[in-house]
This record gives sequence, structure tokens and C-alpha cells, in this order.
Amino acid sequence: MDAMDISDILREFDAENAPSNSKDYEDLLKWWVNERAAPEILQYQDDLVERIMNRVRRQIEHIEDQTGNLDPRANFQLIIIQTELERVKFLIRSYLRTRIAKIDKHALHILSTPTLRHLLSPSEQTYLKTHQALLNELYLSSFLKNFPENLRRLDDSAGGISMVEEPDLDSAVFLRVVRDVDIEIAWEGGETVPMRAGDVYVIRYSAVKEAVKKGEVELI
Amino acid sequence: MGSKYYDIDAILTDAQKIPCTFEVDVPGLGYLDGNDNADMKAGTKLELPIWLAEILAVSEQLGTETFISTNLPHALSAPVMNALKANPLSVNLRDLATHYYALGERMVNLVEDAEDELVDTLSKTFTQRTIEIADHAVNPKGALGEGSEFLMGLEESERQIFRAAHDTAKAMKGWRTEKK
Amino acid sequence: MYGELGNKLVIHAKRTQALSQLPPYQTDIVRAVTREVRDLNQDINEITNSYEGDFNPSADPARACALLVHHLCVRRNKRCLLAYHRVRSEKIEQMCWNGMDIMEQVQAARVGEGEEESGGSSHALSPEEDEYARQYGDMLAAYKGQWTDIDLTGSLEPPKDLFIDVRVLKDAGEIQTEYGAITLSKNSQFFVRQGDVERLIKQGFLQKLN
Amino acid sequence: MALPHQHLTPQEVAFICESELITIVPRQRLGSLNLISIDTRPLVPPQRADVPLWLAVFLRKQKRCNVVPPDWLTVDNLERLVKEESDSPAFSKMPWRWMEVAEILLDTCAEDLISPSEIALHIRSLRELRQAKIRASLPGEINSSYINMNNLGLMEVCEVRPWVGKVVDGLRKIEGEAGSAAVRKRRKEGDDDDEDEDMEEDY
Repeated sequence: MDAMDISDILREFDAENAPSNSKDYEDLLKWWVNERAAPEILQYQDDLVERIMNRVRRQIEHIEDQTGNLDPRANFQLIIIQTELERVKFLIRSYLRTRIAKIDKHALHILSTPTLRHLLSPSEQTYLKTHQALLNELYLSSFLKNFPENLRRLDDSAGGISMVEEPDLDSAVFLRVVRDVDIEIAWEGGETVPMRAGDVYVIRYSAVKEAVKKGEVELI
Repeated sequence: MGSKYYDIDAILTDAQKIPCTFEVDVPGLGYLDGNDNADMKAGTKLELPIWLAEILAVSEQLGTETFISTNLPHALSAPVMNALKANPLSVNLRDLATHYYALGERMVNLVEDAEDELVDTLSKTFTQRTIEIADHAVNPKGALGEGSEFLMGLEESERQIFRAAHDTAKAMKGWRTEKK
Repeated sequence: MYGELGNKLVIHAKRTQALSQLPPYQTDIVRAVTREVRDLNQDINEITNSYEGDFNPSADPARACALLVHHLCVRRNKRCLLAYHRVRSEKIEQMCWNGMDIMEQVQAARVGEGEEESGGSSHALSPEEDEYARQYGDMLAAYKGQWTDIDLTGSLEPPKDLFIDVRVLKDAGEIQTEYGAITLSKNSQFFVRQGDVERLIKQGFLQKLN
Repeated sequence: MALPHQHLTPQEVAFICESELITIVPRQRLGSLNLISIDTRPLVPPQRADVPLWLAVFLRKQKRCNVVPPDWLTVDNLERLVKEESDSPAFSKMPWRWMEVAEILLDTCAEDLISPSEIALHIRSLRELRQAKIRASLPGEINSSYINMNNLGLMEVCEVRPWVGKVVDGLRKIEGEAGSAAVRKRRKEGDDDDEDEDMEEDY
């Protein structure tokens, strides 16, 4: 069967129109690693995740239509599609759970800072509020209900230390430079580090926070 | 700097005790020194946990006098500093204080004119010991091998650095040998 | 000295972080620390109420110091209690995320750990923690429900060898796969989804080839 | 709690590199595929094609293709790199993902490499030479401000990251708010022994 069969030709025809799916996948990889490495919660990549999830759903439907088709050739292609599908599902799963872990760690800080709350997806905001309510209920029922009224707050900072845990934005992060950028270091009395594409640095996150969001550097 | 209200190591750090001297008589506070219904006499020397001492040491009463004054604990005393300057690897930090460097950080804010020397010695000590730790973690010389005494003396943050280096080396080796 | 009991609780929390199973809940220590807070708060009220007019700290520094010490002890105990409960709730959440059924997880804890010092009931979780585990589990199910295609509590390791080559060592009859039924007759070879045959490999019917 | 690993594991670093393209020589026809991360073109033996590494490895395991190794992964190129590595203290220029790609190809398509055992040997000596260099040079670089790690591969960075990150953070906390500038300034002055009095106000 030397001539390509019709379905191949048709499929090749529409292969041109979607070069963006490789870019979407690369972007998701980038934002997954950025989220893993950054000490604070970053902007939820709503459109990106939605586009990829649409393709995930389309693949699942395609697999379901094809199953029971015992032609080994189609069967083998399905196996490749499923293999890739598992990879993409892992990526989305790890991305979402990385965010949930950060939301749990700095819940009150995010709740009390509108600019941070807007970085969360609607379902993440629901998770955050519900989880905080459950924790408050656990503390109250376990011991806090026996405390005097004025000692039951979970967000005050009397006694020398704030109860609201914030991320340490000065934590060291590892990054690779994407586009040349000069990074201003506040703690060195205003020294500037000329970062060139391809360079690798360990530096405080606070110094490169904006550069990460602009994509000038990528965390690793 | 992120606040660490729920951080277990931060809480345990604050439980560590430091030498204090009461500057004022306080009725009914004898229990801090073990005698329950007595009063606390000015001039009494005792050890108080950091979570208490650090606030009393900065709370003024009349004029500029504070309720207590604090001094460096033995763990940060001159003889220990000299030993660290001489050979940082030989000192068992865990026996001195389980959260040794964190204790140092807290004391830098509490005791005037000690901080320059304290910070210098502690940062040099920390750098040199962590390099040794990383070496041990990457090529372990066996439990009873040379250096095991050093490893037994690691304080808490050093232990976590050892575990981080050790676990990563193990994960790398596992990945290299596993079927790809 | 006030705050000693609180420290004991935090040491339990430190140990709990290193354990895989949840140790028993320290009911007695939690109650003792809470009582200590109530007693301290009574002392605070007695000191402040003993003043006819309003209490002026600078007028009576000694009394101010005593008040301050009591306040700090209360705050310290509160922090120890909160940290202890937070470490345990994180363990409970981990179990929910790992898809472990809390109850069966807890039975294992009782058998594995045996009873540490007294104060722990035979059941590792406190009643309030049981309730928390149930509610967190429900909330997690709701959150997962929005990502059915992904299975959020699935593995966090990159997938490997989704499909594998196997040889049949002993006749294993017929198994259902997405591509229809396969008859596993001795010495035949198949390229199948690992998940479909994991059990048969463990039981020695099939052998994984690479 | 929802995620066990704080840093990328070696498996995750390898997973990332598996989306890089690599050239294969198909041995069996395969229609084009609309995948999520890429739309592949039809594979028609013996025309070469570029596919993601994960797909190349998958097809190789099914003996449906041979993999064309990247041009840097040859015996003579590696020999040159090993020599360069042992002759100079500096790190030689290696591809960003050299270690992951080499390990994956050596493990899954060794037969497609020319004298794979020699390649494996050179890769191992490169790894060990550079590992020794990292252990020798990194300690001197440690400070709480910033560290440049150019010419290290991604996997090599990930190998030292967990403890380097903790050391840099630990040092910053010990040095306190005045920061490493003050410490470094004093250290310089300490060398010429006239302790600078006006450092006091910084605290």
C-alpha cells in the first residue's frame, strides 16, 4: 500500500492550521516549572489550561470512538495517543496540586490580599475558603472553644509574631535567562547584575519576580 | 521575611532558654524561678525561654529601664566562638543547641555590640560546615566511617541540609540505573 | 514553668511530621494546656480587676510585668496548640490526597504504632479530627469533580511504560481490554496496558518483557 | 501536602526533555497523528522525521524506528570534551540537557549509537570530572547574594539545587537584615585589620 490513504491526506491538510498546540504544551511546561519553583502563588493560566483540556477531552472521545476497532494499525496509533494523553494528564495534575499546596500554606495571606486572591481560579478560591472554614472549625471544636472570647482570633499579630504566614520572597531560586535583562539587587546597595540569555543563576526570588512574570527568565 | 507562626522548628527555637537578669521586683512572679508563691526580686539571675525573654527585654517600664536584661547563652559564649573560629568542624553544635543558628539569629537582635562578631563567626562556620555536610551526603563513608562524629553533632538545619543532599544523590543514582 | 506542656505538644508534632502513620491524639496534654490558658486568663482578670480606676502600667511597672508574662504564656500555649493541630490536619489531608480511606489508614496506625505513652486513645484520630477528615474528603471530592478527565489524586510521578510486552507463563483465560477481549494462552505474547495486567503479573500468570 | 517533592525530581527533569525533538529513521509506516502537544507528519520509511524524544523512544522499543543520535553524542566529540574538561578548571560548553538525553538514549537505543559502550564511558567520565569540579568550585562561590552557574547542564543544577538553596537561605538568615554586603565589607576590612567603627548604625 504505497499510496497514502485518504485519511492521512486529509489529516495532513489540517495539520498546518494548529502549530499552536506545541507552543501551548511548551508554555504549560514552563508555567508548571515556574509554579513548582516560585515561593509565592503565580497567576493561574486559565486560557492555556482550558485550551489543553479541550484537546484532552477530544482525545478521550477519539479513543472511545475507536475502541473495539481491532485493526492493529489503528490500534497502534491509539496506543500512542493514550501514551501522550497520560503525560499531559500528569502535567495538569502536578500543576494543579502544586498550586493547592501553596494555597494551603499561605491561605490567610492570600485570603486577606485581593491582588493575590485574583491569581486563583474560581474553583481554587472555593477550595481556599472552604478549607479555611474546616480548619477553623477543627481548632474551635478541639480546644479554641474553651478559650476566652478575645483569644480566639486566628489572624492577629499580638504577642510579637503574626499568625498570618506569608511566603519568604527572598528565598533562593534557580533560573535560566531567556532574554538579556539587567537585574537590580536591592540588598547590595543597588548593584545591577547583567543577565545574558543562557546564563544560569541562583538568586533571591524577590529580585527576579517581575522578570519571571514577563518571561525574561525561566525558573528551573 | 515570611512569618513562621506554624513552623515547628521556629517554635522549638523559641523554646530554647537564655540567661536573664530581672531589673525590677515583680510580685507573684517567683514561679518563673521555681518558687511558686514568692515574688521575683530585682537582680535575680535565671534562664528564660526566648519567647518570653525577647519581649521582656524590650518592654520599657519607667524611662528606659527594661524589665530584664539578657546575656549570651553558653552556646554563643566567647570560648565557643573561639573554638568555631579555630575549627568549625570539630564542634558538636547539637549538644550546644538543637537549633543553633536560629538561636544565634535571635540573640543578634537581643544583645547589643555582640552582633558583628557573632554574625561573622556563625556565617563562616555555617558555610564551612555545610560544604563538609554536602561532601558526606554525596559520598557517604559508611556509618562508622571517618566524619560520623561530625555528622552526629549536626544541629537541626544542618541535618535538613544533609537529608536534602543525601536524598537528591540517592534519587539521581536511582534514576540513572532505572529502565528509561 | 508555664509553657512546658506546650513544648511537649510541639515535640509530638515534630515527631509526627517524620512518621508515615498518624500517631494517637494527645487528648490529655491538649486538655492540660487549655486549662493552663484558662487559669492564666483568670490571673490576668484578677490583676486588672484589682484596680479601682483604669489600670495604668507605668504607675505600677511590677504589676505590668506580671500581666505581660501571663499574656505571653497564653499566646505561647495558643501557638503550640494551633501548630500541633495544624501538623496533624496536614497529615490527614495527605491521606485524603493519596486516596487512602482514612478509616483503614487509622486501623493500620493502631497496629503499626502500638500505643505510645498514655493519653492517646486507641483510635489515632480525635473525634473532631474524624469529622475534619470526613469533611475535607467531601470537599476534595467536590474539587476533584471539576477535573474528572484528570483524576487529581492520581500519581505525581511522570508516567512510564503505559503499555508493556508480556508473555503468558500459565493459561490465564480471557481478559477485557479497551480493544476487546484477549485470550491469554500459554507462551503467547501481547502488547497490553500495564494497568490491565498488573494483578496477573503479580500472581505469576504473566511475565513482563523489556 | 498535596505535592511531595519541593524540587523537580530527576524523572521530572527527564520528562521535560522528552518533549524535545529528535531525528528518527522510520522502519514502518505510520499515519500522521493529531496529538495534544504536536501534530506529527506521516512516517514513511526510510524518510527521516523529527519527533518528540518520548515518541522516538516508544517507537524504538517497538522496533518501528531507529534513532539518529544528536551530533554532539559521538565518540570523537565526547573524547574532545573529556580532554577539554580535564585540561582546564572551567566547565566545557555542554548542551543544556546533555545528561538526560545521553542517559535516555544509552538506555533505550544503544544499538543506534556508534560504539555505545565507549560513549557510555566518556559520558561517565564527563559526569565525574564535572562533579568533582562542582564540589571544588562551588564552596568558594557560596554567598547569600547570588551565584552564577553558567555552563552547568540542567540535571547538574538540579543535582546540587536542594542543598545549595538551603545553604544560601540559611546564610541570608544568619547575616540578618543588614545582609551580606555588611558582612562582606567587614570581611574585606577584617583583612587589613582596621575594624570600621561606623558599621554599628546598620544594626
